[in-house]
This record gives sequence, C-alpha cells and structure tokens, in this order.
Amino acid sequence: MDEALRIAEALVFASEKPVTRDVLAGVLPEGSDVDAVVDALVAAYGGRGVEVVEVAGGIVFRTAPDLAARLTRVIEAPRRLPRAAMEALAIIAYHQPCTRGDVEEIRGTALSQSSLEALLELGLIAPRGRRESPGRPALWGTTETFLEKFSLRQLTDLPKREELVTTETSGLLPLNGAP
Amino acid sequence: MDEALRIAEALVFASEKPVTRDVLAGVLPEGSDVDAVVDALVAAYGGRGVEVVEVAGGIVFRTAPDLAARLTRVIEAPRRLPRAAMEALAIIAYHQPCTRGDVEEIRGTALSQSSLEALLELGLIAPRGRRESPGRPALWGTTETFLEKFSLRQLTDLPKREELVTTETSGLLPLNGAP
Amino acid sequence: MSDSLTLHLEGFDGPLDLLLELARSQKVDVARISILALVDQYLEVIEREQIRLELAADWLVMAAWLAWLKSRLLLPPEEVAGEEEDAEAQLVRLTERLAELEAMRRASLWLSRRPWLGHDVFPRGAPERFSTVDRSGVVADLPALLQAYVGARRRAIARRPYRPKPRRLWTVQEAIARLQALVGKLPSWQVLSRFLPDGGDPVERRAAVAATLIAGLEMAREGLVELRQDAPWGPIEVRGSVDG
Repeated sequence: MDEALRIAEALVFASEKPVTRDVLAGVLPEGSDVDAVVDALVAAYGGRGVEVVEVAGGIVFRTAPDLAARLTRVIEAPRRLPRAAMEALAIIAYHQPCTRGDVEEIRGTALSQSSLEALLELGLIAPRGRRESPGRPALWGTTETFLEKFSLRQLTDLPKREELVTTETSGLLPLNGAP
Repeated sequence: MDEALRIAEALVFASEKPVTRDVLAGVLPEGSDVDAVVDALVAAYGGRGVEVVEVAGGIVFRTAPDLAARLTRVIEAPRRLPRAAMEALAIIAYHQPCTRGDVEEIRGTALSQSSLEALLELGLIAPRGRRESPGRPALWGTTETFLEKFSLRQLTDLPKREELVTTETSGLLPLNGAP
Repeated sequence: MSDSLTLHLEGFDGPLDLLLELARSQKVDVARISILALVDQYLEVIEREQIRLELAADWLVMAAWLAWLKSRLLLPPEEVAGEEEDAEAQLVRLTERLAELEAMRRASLWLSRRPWLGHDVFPRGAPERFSTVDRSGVVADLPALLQAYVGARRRAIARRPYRPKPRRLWTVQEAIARLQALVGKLPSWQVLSRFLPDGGDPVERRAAVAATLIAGLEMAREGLVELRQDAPWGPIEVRGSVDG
C-alpha cells in the first residue's frame, strides 16, 4: 500500500471529525496529489463495512448505513429529535440567521423552550449575533455539527426552496432524494 | 466483501470499547465463525495505515505504530504557576538559602506543602542543606533550571531587592542579607 | 377526505398547523387551495372539538380572523372597495404562510430521512488523537516573578500590625560593668569611645555613647578611673585610677 494512502487512511480513520483536504495536505509527503489520494481512499473502502464520506467540508469514515440495524443492537443510539424541534431546525437552516420569533411566525405557534434547548444541547444551532431591532433578539444559525449530523457536505446540499414547494402536494409528501 | 466481515469491521470501528468475541458473536449473522471473521479482519488490515489489534479482552482498530509516531504532534501548553507558588519562588530566589518558615514569615501566611512540591517537581528549587536551629529545617535555593526558565545568566541579574521594595518597607521586615 | 379526518386540536401545533392539514386534504397545491372551503372546514372543526380553555385563544383568534376574511371575500367587490385590497393582501399572505410552513415541513422531513449520525451511520467510537499535550512546562516570565515578590511583601506588610522595632538600649549599669571589666587591663589613656559596644543602629549607638559617658563620670566620681579632655570637643580619654 502506497505510503501517502496509508497516512491518509490513518489520519482520517482515527478522527471523529471530518478532516479537510488542507489538513491532509499538511501531513502527506511532499508533492502528494491530495485529491488523488482521497479518491484512492474512497475507492479502497467502497462496499465495505466502513466508508469514506464527504461531510462538513472534509472527509471522514462512517459505518455503512445498511448496517445500522445490526450495530444498534450493541451501540446505543441517542433519541431522535421530536417533530417540533426538527421543524424549528429546518426553519433555522433555511432562514439563518433568524430569531426564535421568526421560527414561531413560520410555524404559527410558540416554540417550546425544550425544543430550542434540545437543538442547542446537540450543538446543531449556535447564536449568530443579535438583530438590531427592538429587544435585540438573538439570531441563530446551524453549525458544523449540524452538517455532520445529517451527513451534509455543506449547507447548499439542502434542497432548494423551490424544489420543496413545487413538489406535488399530497399527504405523503413525496420527497426527492438526497444530493 | 463478506457480510459478516463488513459487520465486524463496522462494529469494531464504531465501538467505544474493545469488542469482545462474545459481543461480536451476538451481532454477526447466525452461524458465523467468529474466530475466522476476526482473522479475516486482521488480515484485511495487514500492512495498512490502521491495524486490528487484540487488547484487554477485545479487538480494536489502532493506527499503525510507525504512522502514529510520525503523525503525533506535541503541543506545549505550559502552566502558569499559582500565585502562592510564584510568590514562594520569588522569595526563595531573593532570600536563599531559606526555610519554608522564612517564606511563610515573609509572605505573612502559611505555605502549602503542595506549592513547595510543585516548585520542586518543576526543578525550580532544590534543597541546600539544613539550618542548624531547632528542628533543623531544610534550606531551599533556586536551581540552574530556574535561571534557564527565567532567562537569567546568574542570580545577580535579578533586580536588587531595594529597587523593588522601598527602604521604609524593608525596614519593617527583619530580613538578613541581600542576594 | 376531510370527513375521514379525525381532528384533535391538541394534536396540532397551532391553528396554522391545522390549516395546513386542512389545505392538504384538498389535495391541491397549497398555493391554489380554496380559502373559502378552508375557512368552513376550520370553523367546523373548532365548533366540533371541545377546546380546553387555556388552549382556545389562538384557535379562536384565527377563527374570528378567518370568518372576517371570508365575509370580505364573499361580498361583491364594489361594496368593499376600500378594504378589498386589504382582504386580498391578507389572503395572499395566508397562502404564503401556508406554503412556507409546507416547505419547511418538507425540509424537516427531508432532513430526518438523511443518514443521521448516531442512528444510521456511526463515527469512530474510540477516536485517536495525534497530539499529546505537554503540560510539564511552566510559564516563566520574569515580570511575573518580580510582581509576585513585591505583591507578597506588600501584602504581608499590610497585614502586619505596626510594631516599632525593639531597641537594644545600652544602660548606664551595663556601661559601668563593661568599663570596669576592660579599663583595669589598660593602664594607659584610652579614648572613651573605644569602650562602646559593637553594632546597633544610629539611635542605639547614641544611647550607648551617653551611657558610657555617664558611666565614666560616675566611676571618676568614685575614684575608680580618671578622665581627661585636652580640648573642647576633643576626644575624652580614660584610664584606670593610679590609686585604684
């Protein structure tokens, strides 16, 4: 196995957080082609139990999604987010930076403290300053952890608003696949 | 890649603790030969950037030792000495050789054993014999390391005591001998 | 479809949520729903359901507003000339809000169908770090050391009650004893100041001078020593009495 590939494998495998190409370039031998090394790494793990994915601006190893059911037999999964919190998160993702009031306006109902706290606790949202309006309410935005949590490379991986709206309305909400 | 091997790979990767053969057996498909799967996993990672090793009762992934050494960066995060220790050090520097009692007398407060031990551990002070007085208390002085750390060529590079503390002040203190 | 809907207000996150559900039941694009039909359904639900009073306010405000909106929309245009635009604008606004909520609900669903970290995909459970933190060093800066010294001294002084330095004052009796002990061994004239004790600060030295002079005078009066001074302000000399 080529030395650059071994180094890339070691570094990315060991890390819980995505490793950017810049960081990778810093540890690979002089003159390595970072993109080629990443491609080789992705290829080496194709179809395996763990795979290399691009997430939150870097690359990282994750278990293959099809194995989740087996793994959760022994690995404890945290609770899923309740619907209200998920909707608030989606609104913040699309309207960031926005205030809690904006979220409530869009949902047409008050946002419970526990929903906001759940998002904060999971590190999915973070304050992004204050809006210069009466009361100077805090503005919220999504975080790197948000991208990691939902396996997104970047915010632009979210479906466009038009794609969401123009999809045919029905009770089942047919959704277009992931990017 | 064989399904049992994929599962084993994913589980060992995602587990916080070493995975025992028992746990593995509970997750692998019925009738899998656990030992054979482990052997296959070890073989699959032979010579790679990460390897499978058996540790205390289970198997884990570890970065290949040659790469771990290469990738490890030492981050120096020097500590600040707590105030009491810093003061004790300063007093010892100016009044050496002196006893812990002297330091307490000058600081006007007790000096904890741990402060003195911290200075000893850092090699900043060293014993300089004992005072021939009741109890034969240990005398302390500063070391070469002290000079190096504080970028002093010699002790006399320290500003004179009189330059730091006004004469009327020092008149009130029963102090003998200048540095 | 609406007939088969079993609506429980408490299951809805506010009136807008219910309106969206009702709009969906019309099976058309939210932008093309019939507001009139929507209003009727909404009011019907509100009447049918037993609303807990503390939950009622939002729902009733929405019901009142929708009833008003419906009345404006039903009136012939000329009769509401002044308000027509207002009602139209509010209708557009309601439609937009429903569309936005619908979009966000889809986004939420899209997100929840992504591979979730910790549910569908897992990170390395025991990540390794390639940095070791060396905490063995110590921040050594000279200014801090000096400040510590000055600080310690100042604090100790501030804490200590003022205590005049104890003075070691030479008494006349001590001076006589000292003179007696020494003068006998020195038959020739000696300067009296040689018999002063060693050391002491200026105040203590002056006290010793005075005590020694008085001791000399006292002993001369008793005939034990002789004193002489050759000139005013000259040195006072002493010797043992020739008779003694």
